[in-house]
Amino acid sequence: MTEARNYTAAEILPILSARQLRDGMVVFAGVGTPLLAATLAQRLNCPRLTILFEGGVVGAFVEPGKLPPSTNDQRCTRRANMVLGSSDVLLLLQRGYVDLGFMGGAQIDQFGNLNSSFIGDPAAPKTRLPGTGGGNDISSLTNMIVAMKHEKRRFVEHVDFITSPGFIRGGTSRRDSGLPAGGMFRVITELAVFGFDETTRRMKVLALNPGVTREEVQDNTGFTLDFDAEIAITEPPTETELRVLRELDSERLFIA
Amino acid sequence: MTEARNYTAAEILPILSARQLRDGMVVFAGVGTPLLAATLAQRLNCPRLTILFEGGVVGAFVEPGKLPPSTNDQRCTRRANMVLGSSDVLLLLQRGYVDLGFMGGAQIDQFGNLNSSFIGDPAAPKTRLPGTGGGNDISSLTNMIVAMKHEKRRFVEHVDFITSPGFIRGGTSRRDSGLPAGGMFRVITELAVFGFDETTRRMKVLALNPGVTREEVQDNTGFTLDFDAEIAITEPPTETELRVLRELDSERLFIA
Amino acid sequence: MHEAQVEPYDRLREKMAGRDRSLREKVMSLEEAGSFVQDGMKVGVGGSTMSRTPMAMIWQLIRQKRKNLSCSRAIVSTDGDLLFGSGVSDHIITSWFAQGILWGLSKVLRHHVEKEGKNYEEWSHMGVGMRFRAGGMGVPFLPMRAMLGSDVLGQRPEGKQIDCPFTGERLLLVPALNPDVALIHVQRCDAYGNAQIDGLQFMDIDLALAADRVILTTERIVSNDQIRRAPDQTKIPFFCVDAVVEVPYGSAPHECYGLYEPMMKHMEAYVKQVNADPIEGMQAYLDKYFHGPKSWNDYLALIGLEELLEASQRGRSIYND
Amino acid sequence: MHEAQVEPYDRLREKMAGRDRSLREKVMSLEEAGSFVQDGMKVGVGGSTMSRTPMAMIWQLIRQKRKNLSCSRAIVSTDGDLLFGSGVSDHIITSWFAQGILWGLSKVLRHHVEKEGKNYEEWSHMGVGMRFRAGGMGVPFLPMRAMLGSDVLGQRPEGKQIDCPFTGERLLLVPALNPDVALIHVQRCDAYGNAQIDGLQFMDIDLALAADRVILTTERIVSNDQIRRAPDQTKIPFFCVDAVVEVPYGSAPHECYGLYEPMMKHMEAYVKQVNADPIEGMQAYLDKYFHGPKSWNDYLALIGLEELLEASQRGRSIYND
Repeated sequence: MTEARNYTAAEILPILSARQLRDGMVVFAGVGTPLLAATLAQRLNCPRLTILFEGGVVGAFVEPGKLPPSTNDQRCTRRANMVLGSSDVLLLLQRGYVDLGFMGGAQIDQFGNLNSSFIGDPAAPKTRLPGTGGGNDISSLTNMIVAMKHEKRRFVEHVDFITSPGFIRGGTSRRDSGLPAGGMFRVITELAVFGFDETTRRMKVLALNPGVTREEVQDNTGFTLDFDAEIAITEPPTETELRVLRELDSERLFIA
Repeated sequence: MTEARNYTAAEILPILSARQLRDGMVVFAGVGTPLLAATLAQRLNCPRLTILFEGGVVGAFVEPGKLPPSTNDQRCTRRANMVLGSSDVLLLLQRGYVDLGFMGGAQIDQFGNLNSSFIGDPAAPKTRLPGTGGGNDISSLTNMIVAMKHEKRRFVEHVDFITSPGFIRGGTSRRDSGLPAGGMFRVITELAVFGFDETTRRMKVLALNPGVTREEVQDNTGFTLDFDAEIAITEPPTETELRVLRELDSERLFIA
Repeated sequence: MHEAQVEPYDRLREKMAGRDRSLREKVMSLEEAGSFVQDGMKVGVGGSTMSRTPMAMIWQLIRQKRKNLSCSRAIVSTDGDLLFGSGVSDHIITSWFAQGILWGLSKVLRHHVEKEGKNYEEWSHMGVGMRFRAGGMGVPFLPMRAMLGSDVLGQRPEGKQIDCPFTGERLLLVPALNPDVALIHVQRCDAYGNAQIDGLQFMDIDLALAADRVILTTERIVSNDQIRRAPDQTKIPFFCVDAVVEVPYGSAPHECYGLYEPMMKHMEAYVKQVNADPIEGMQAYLDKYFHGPKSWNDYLALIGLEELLEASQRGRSIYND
Repeated sequence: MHEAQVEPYDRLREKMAGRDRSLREKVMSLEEAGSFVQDGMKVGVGGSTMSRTPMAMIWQLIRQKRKNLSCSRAIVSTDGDLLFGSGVSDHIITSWFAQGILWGLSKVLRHHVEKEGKNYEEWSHMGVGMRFRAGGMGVPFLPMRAMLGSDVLGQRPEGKQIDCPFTGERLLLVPALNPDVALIHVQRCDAYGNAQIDGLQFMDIDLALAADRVILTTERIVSNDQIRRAPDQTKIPFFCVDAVVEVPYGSAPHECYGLYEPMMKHMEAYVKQVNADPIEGMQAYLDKYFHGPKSWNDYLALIGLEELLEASQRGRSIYND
């Protein structure tokens, strides 16, 4: 990477993710970068963004410097419009009230499938990961934005295990599996912004982050990437974005 | 009937019904005589009787002189332990939390089936009755006590329409229909107290009300009644039972 | 004409995607809210029997002369008489339909079903509840164990009996009911539609989630700050709600929990009049109380201050302990 | 050994008929309540992640050296570490299992699943929720639209895919889960077990209805009069509850909504110690905090007054607006 930067990889993720949101949307957010990004968007240009949390929260405004350690803690209910049961908040996804799901990821593949369950054979796993939480439900029932670290071992051709479904094996395989709604919309990393081809459902580069080359993205990806005809260059984080982000996570729980 | 009585038919129903209840029971009561009888039992010898109402009430103590006009009115929630949704209170029956259901009846047959939907052909009814309400659910899911006026046209061999199932066509037909739990337990009228044969599931006389003869009961019944080997004679209402009952329904909504 | 068919999931999601679910104020008049209800729609009615009936909205629909509405409700009282008697509805889905247990059979129901061929579609109380709940959950059916073996089910080919794939037990699957619009009356909500409901909820929460549109009438509109101070008291979230109308005494002459009990003098006069003559008596009642008044407040004035005050005194007494 | 099998309805009703559901006081000690839990039982655990965890009851079961418990919970945090690490459980049903998102993977989970062959049975979050809900409703299954097409479902033959008899759509039926006993911690309840829950409910209400026994631990016991004054605030009815134990700070070092937030110093020291050595580190932690103390209050004293007060200050701040 050529130029000096005044921001870290952990900071650009929530900032670029926040830019994907539109005011008035209903967004189901996971803990960490998603929660941070959604809250950042509320503070910047989406004051009427409605954030849902798995713990059973509708329309919260998380307090700067008091980010919840999980989406099941009381801090998530700060200034919420409604608190309800965990199953009931998930059923809102199934009924269709949610515009966008927003998660982190450990391992993703060319079709946007996410693995957070097993490294290696599930019968005798090399590593037992924490599992899906609400991830499978969210990605099964609505459109998804995933924000994650960009490493070759994390961007693989096929995930070891489909915990949270993207487009499964591409084409119509998602709908054919009984998931007619939703699907992967965007993947945000410290290197680029990705979308998915309308037909093949394979991941493709929509925009490069400032100072990042095509080669750099491909070299850090475990499968051959498609590139859009017109590759945009993402605007770098603004001073405002960085200032508000750092206020929000003043404890530096997630952007350290 | 030989001797002069100091009580009316409308008064003996709740009193004899109340005697069927045991302290600590969980009872799902319909409006009118059932509500009155259950509340009477609470005031007499069942202080820990838990009364459920279809409107979504658990463990109410209805106020004397303020009987609710339906089981969906706020008066039903007086001193309740819990108020919940209508479907949720019915689901308590399905899960099995309720010992006894307690209803009135318009038309009953030899197997304890109740009709509150149609007189005549449902396709072109002579009379369209109000329908089941929670009656079908209660009688499908728990043991039942029915308190009703004893008339030949109300006690028929086969009801025109099974709104709330008793033992359907007798024998094992109730269980065979997919109703393994509950069934008719007692029928209380101004003439007698009835039970049901363990095998045939036909209605039989357990006890005659004071001053009532076998012939009188049979003459007012539209099918041939079985009589228990030992027919008891029910004790007449006590002064206490009558006094408390009249206090409860001082507006004389149901015992007029 | 109003056959119960389950909305395919694609269609359900498509309709939902078209709704504006953003955090926005949606306070309007009864007239404006009435335009959400079109002839022939499936209309879910909140409350039960004489409690939290969305009477002001029913009053409005009758004044607007809607036609062929298919209405569904937990339990139907005089609201059903009015829907049939005014001609706005020819199909009512419920488990019990009369004016009230105190008054025996409804001559209005009897006339319209026995003589006019209108359709009272009877399910068990739980059956109606599970149909709304399935609709609210976004599933095409829910399983239940009542109605089996009865003639009520015999009349309902829409329900399907299955042998449980897990236990082999006989079960009834009831189809999801997703009304085009729901009418719900609450004690309070904010301008966005976040609603608090005191006391009995009936089936209103499932109904609000199931419907494709929700018109909320409310005794009072409170600030969003007040809602956010007790988020665990919110029973209906704002994004389910499409219209908010402030209508004091909006259930009159029925009750609203904690605020007023039923206005019994009015109810008894009504019952006497319409049961004496379900056609002329009903028409006279509608002319006087529904078509005559210039406004909802004029309607309340006809019921009379005396009754309103007396019903309010009894209503708030629930909190006297 | 712990295969998911749906309780036949006859058996479910038989068990329920045997329960004393009468209105009676049931206040007892942790030790007495612990006797409701026998080796090999299915145990439902209330709360989620670090919130309203029934820690005092888990502490008790570990002290009583229960064995082979099959535990189920919305989301599992350090409670899962302790259940596996202490040997009381060899099977945990949940959707997410780690100490907390802040601390990455749980070395304790990894050791016991990767090396000791213990069973972490993974369902989606909604899958766990619908299993409890079906159990609470008294139906053998509920339909849902998630998990389809994923390897999570591939690992779960207990779930059955069907074509909807109404719409032809692909659906997943998840089997009812009726735990033998549920452990639930609440802010307050009365001596009969009528419970109020402030803020996040998680899956506790469905769990309480589904379980064959419920042990309620509570921050405080209030009068039945107080409960009856606001019956619409009761979340769990007394007849679901078999034991009531008053245990202040009963979720420590986890949080209890509105009363105390997680005790982070303690949590971080714990995580550091057990992830450094999931066997020795865990044993040392259990010896010091679980087996060592004479009473729950002694356990709290070990966590330290400083942490309790600081967590309480943060906990009640939710009501500062």
